[in-house]
Amino acid sequence: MSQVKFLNLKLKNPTVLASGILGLTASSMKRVVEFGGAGAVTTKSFNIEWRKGHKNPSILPFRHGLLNAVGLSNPGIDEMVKEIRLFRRQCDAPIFASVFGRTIDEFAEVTRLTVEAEPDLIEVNISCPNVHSEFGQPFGNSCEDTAKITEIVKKNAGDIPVSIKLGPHGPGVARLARVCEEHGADAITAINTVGPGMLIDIEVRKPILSNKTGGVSGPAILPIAVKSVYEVYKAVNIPIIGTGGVTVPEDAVQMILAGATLIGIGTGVYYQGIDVFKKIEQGVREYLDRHGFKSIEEIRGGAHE
Amino acid sequence: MSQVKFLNLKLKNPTVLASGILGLTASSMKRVVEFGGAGAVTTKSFNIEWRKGHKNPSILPFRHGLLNAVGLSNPGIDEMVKEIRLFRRQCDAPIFASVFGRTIDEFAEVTRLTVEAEPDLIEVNISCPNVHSEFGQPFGNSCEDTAKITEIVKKNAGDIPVSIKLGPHGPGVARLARVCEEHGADAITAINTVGPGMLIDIEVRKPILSNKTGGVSGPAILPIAVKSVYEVYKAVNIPIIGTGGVTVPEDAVQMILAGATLIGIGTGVYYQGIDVFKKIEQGVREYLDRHGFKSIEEIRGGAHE
Amino acid sequence: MSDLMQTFPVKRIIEHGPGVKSFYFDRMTDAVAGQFVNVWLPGIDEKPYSVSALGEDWLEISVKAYGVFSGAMMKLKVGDLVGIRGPFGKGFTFRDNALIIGGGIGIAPLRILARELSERNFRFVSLLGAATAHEVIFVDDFRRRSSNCYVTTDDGTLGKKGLVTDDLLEIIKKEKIEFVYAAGPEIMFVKIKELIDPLGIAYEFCLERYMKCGIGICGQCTLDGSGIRLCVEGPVLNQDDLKAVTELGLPHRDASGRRV
Amino acid sequence: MSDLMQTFPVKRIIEHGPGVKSFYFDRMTDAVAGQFVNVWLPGIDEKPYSVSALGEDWLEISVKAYGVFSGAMMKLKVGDLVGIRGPFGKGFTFRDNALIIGGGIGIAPLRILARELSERNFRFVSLLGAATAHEVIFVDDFRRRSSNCYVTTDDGTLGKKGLVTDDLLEIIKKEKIEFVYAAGPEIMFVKIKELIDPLGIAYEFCLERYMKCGIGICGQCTLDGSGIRLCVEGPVLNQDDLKAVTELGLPHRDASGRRV
Ligand SMILES: Cc1cc2nc3c(=O)[nH]c(=O)nc-3n(C[C@H](O)[C@H](O)[C@H](O)COP(=O)(O)OP(=O)(O)OC[C@H]3O[C@@H](n4cnc5c(N)ncnc54)[C@H](O)[C@@H]3O)c2cc1C
Ligand SMILES: Cc1cc2nc3c(=O)[nH]c(=O)nc-3n(C[C@H](O)[C@H](O)[C@H](O)COP(=O)(O)OP(=O)(O)OC[C@H]3O[C@@H](n4cnc5c(N)ncnc54)[C@H](O)[C@@H]3O)c2cc1C
Ligand SMILES: Cc1cc2nc3c(=O)[nH]c(=O)nc-3n(C[C@H](O)[C@H](O)[C@H](O)COP(=O)(O)O)c2cc1C
Ligand SMILES: Cc1cc2nc3c(=O)[nH]c(=O)nc-3n(C[C@H](O)[C@H](O)[C@H](O)COP(=O)(O)O)c2cc1C
Ligand code: FES
Ligand code: FES
Repeated sequence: MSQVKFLNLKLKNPTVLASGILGLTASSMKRVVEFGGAGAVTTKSFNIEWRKGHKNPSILPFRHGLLNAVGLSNPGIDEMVKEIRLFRRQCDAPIFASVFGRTIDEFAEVTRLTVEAEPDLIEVNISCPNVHSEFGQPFGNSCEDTAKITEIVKKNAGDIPVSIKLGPHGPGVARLARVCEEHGADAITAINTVGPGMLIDIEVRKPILSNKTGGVSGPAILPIAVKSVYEVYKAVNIPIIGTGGVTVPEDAVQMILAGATLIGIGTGVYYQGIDVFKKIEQGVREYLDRHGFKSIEEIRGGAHE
Repeated sequence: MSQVKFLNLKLKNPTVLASGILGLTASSMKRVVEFGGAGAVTTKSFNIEWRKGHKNPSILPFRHGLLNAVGLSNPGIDEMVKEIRLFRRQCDAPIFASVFGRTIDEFAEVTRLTVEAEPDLIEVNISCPNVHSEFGQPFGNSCEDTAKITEIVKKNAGDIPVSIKLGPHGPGVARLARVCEEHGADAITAINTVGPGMLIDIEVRKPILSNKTGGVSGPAILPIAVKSVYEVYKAVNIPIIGTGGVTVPEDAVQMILAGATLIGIGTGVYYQGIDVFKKIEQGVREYLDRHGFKSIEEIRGGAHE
Repeated sequence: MSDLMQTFPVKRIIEHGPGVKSFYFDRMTDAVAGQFVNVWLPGIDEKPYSVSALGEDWLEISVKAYGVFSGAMMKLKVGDLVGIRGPFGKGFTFRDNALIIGGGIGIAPLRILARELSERNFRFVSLLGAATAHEVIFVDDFRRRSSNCYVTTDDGTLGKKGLVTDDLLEIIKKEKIEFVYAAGPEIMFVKIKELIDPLGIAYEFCLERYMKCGIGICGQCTLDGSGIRLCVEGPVLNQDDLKAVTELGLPHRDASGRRV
Repeated sequence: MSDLMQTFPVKRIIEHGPGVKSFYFDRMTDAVAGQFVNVWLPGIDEKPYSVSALGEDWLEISVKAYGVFSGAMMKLKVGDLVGIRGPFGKGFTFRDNALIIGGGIGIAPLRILARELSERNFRFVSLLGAATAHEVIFVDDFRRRSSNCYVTTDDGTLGKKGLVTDDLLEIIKKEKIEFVYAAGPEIMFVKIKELIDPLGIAYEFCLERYMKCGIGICGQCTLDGSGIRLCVEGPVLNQDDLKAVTELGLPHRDASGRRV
């Protein structure tokens, strides 16, 4: 009863490893599926060239979530294509390749090269809030850039479906989602981290993250993620990977009621362990049972009625 | 040693009651000063006409803060002018009048009328995220509107200094702050609530707030508030009322290190009681003592060095 | 229980008569007499109601139909889900030789008080008034627990015809009353205060104001004069708390914050 | 202590010799042998270091100068503030009749292990190797606690000239060793594994990888083959954990995630 259809895919359950979490290697993602219970996995966002990212501290727990400025560190497309292929050989669960570019052309290029690895979905990260200083505002803060990137990625993705990953900022997530749908996106991933934020150590009197600022994830952002998914669901007809602050089954149910088809989980791994996927899948199943629902579809978007 | 100069004012300590919290009546604000220990108070945001606001639930605790959609309920300017005058007669602490308008002209009008109450500062709320549906996007999401409102409020405020209250959204808080400074603002209040967010009750399967969405305040938003103050401090030379998520003295010290002159506290009243101001003032003083600082000025903006 | 919103099914309903009902839920919280919970009817509104009784495993609130919200409460059926958060506020203190004065649905928070007093073996007398017989809710309960129980109704359908304040001074004298508890309409407090302030008897009143947050931050329920927040420092206030309050019996603030 | 960043002043520094130092802090946390803390030097970087000893009121880490970060550590002075969070990871289990093999600064986590074993009255033998005498840190401590202590140095300035693995099999046989602990350079693990796997002796190695988060989410420290996160399921791994690992002794991932 946890089975879920998403585009042309069938997932054992609606949980997906979010991008940036344990998504660097085939072995790591395989463990997230086999031991952790994820229905699908998303790779760390990658680009043509490898990037070192920011120095540590780059990931910082605070009382209500995490602050991170990893700086889109990644081993580059060649390495990632290898890992995606390896994963596909060893594991049944769908794998979503998360890509980013520093220019619109780079989005095209990285998509073209990623297609060779035959991921089940290409997730396009246009909303990372940590890269301002280097790239200016995220592309996802502009409707025009979002339209252009969606179009060009779709053109290069061939048969592979494309999800655009949006943040809660900019001109409004619902408006952006509509732009994505109009330009051919097959799905929306919402949301990326919130903020960014900063924490200052009051003894050394300096920002703690090496990048000074970082995106907020985890429990603190759940309401903003639920609201984003709710608005996107009203705005478009394509499915949504609802992501942000999900750590317990009740959070996932909120996401589904808001309209999510899949549930992205990142920081939940920190709060609940790697088997957070399994725990959430079980909890959602128990919720459906208790209320006499036969499938997740029956409650999807239920908060809109 | 907690004394602080802010514009033409001297405050006993740098804590300020944030707008929307216990700021409806002279008696309530007086208690916040006398029993609570606040250095200054801000009224609930008001407008020419009274507004009922949204139905309950309009203020909702969640695990990491509050979600609120009060809907700018207020008794209208006549009642508020009376309360401000009453407060001024009974209490030494400065009082900041928070005003809003539904049109740019209304901002002028409400300012003109507010001047009669002789508040110590007029805080201009252009960033309330709860009123989209009625007013469209907050004015504070547009640099042009922000410029126009700042200009027109300043023109009508006479000798009374003006602080523009910004949110973390829109074109970037630093850019907006610069626009405010260029158009004559005397101070910046940063930030308003974040999001908005939504929480769904999974048993009745409906959004809980009557307005469905509400702004996030409290501990969850501290990193975003600290970051906003940090960026504003870099961008402008006018003083900052750093607001957002401050509940303990360490949070206030972070704000001061980021560059705040005053510390706005709202949701902290829920977490720490009405004497949160006193507790924070004492804690900040102890911090200064422990590190051998003689005044708050010595550490203001210290995280920038 | 907590400040966070949770929903619970209605387990049982007692109809006392037209427009007056008690609702039962699984006991989701502790509470002391005078404390209240915020009740959310999804899609309608959220309002405060006193906890009127607590059993081993149940919690009771008692509601009188006035307007939109309480009217909607009357339509609740067993099994319906209701949001409840709390308990909020500060309750009554426990005193010996007290008089409990309840007016109309104000009897609700006094029912749990009566139980708490009798559990402590404190002697007390009850004086209950309402518009009509069925509005004197749980009168048998008060009769059983009180050393004496006086009843008045506006229409004379139960007890003496008249107001609770009619024979107040005589009852105080006769019953050797040392402390007064009261809950009911504001005008009743004004009258009681007038009558007993000269005697120097201490008292606690359970007040009502329009509330929004219930957690002491919106300022909606603060009382003029003292700035006390009824949802946190109240709803039970004593004679000292009330000294500074300048608005007793005057128009209250509505949802906008205006006095109406 | 916790995962949250806090800063602490350096209380004391011991210089073992050029480029090898131990740093002392007020004890801000419990820790077991093998666990590590993340050390933040503001403005520079944050890296993992094993807790090398714990006293009633102090915590020790021991550092060898390699590159930028450990180089900066060498410049720390008493009173300097250092960010510390943790402890992270899973430590050693406690076994009787064990051999403790330490290579270079890998001796650090074994110092606290030796203490924990001797507190439990377990018999153990130490086998410590390093480039030169002063890098065999706290050798007296090991000599005192172990039933026997073998030392090798590359340059022969202390103990026998050579590598720890030279006489490993003889020592195991002679000392009737039933369990092996090791910490040190990866090449040492490869060698030890080759030598003792055929004997069927159980073991635990304390590994190192480039780390970012320390809390099991970034994936930077996962091991190929098993997907195990060294910062959570390690850094101490046993022979079973290592079976699935395909990258022992191979190039590790750097900050970008590439193998270099
Ligand atoms: C701390 C606290 C505890 C409360 N406990 C209870 C309780 O146990 N039981 C209960 O029924 N109510 C209780 N109330 C009142 C309750 O919260 C609502 O105000 C009441 O149910 C009316 O709501 P409504 O929306 O139906 O009426 P509205 O639409 O708000 O009012 C309709 C009309 O009735 C009048 N009215 C409303 N309430 C009263 C009243 N109590 N007396 C006289 N006139 C009134 C109004 O002035 C208005 O004219 C309590 C209130 C507070 C603040
Ligand atoms: C769980 C864990 C525990 C650790 N405990 C300790 C400890 O107790 N004491 C300690 O000094 N270090 C320890 N380290 C290593 C430490 O985190 C740093 O990697 C080390 O200090 C080098 O950092 P650097 O920036 O100075 O060198 P880098 O600039 O990263 O490296 C400079 C050069 O030295 C080489 N190098 C780095 N470290 C080693 C090494 N350990 N052996 C051989 N060559 C190396 C690198 O490959 C590179 O060529 C531990 C690491 C982990 C993961
Ligand atoms: C450490 C870390 C690294 C992340 N890296 C990426 C990334 O590379 N690409 C991306 O699209 N999102 C990235 N994210 C965002 C997450 O995928 C997710 O959208 C966000 O964290 C909200 O979900 P959560 O609260 O479940 O973590 C990262 C998040 C964290 C915490
Ligand atoms: C219940 C509530 C009502 C608020 N009403 C207003 C308001 O009327 N005007 C305004 O400018 N800000 C309003 N705010 C925002 C606060 O002034 C403050 O900017 C924000 O809550 C962040 O600070 P905090 O985390 O200390 O509460 C309100 C916040 C809350 C929680
Ligand atoms: S109801 Fe909000 S302060 Fe009392
Ligand atoms: S260092 Fe991040 S998972 Fe281990």
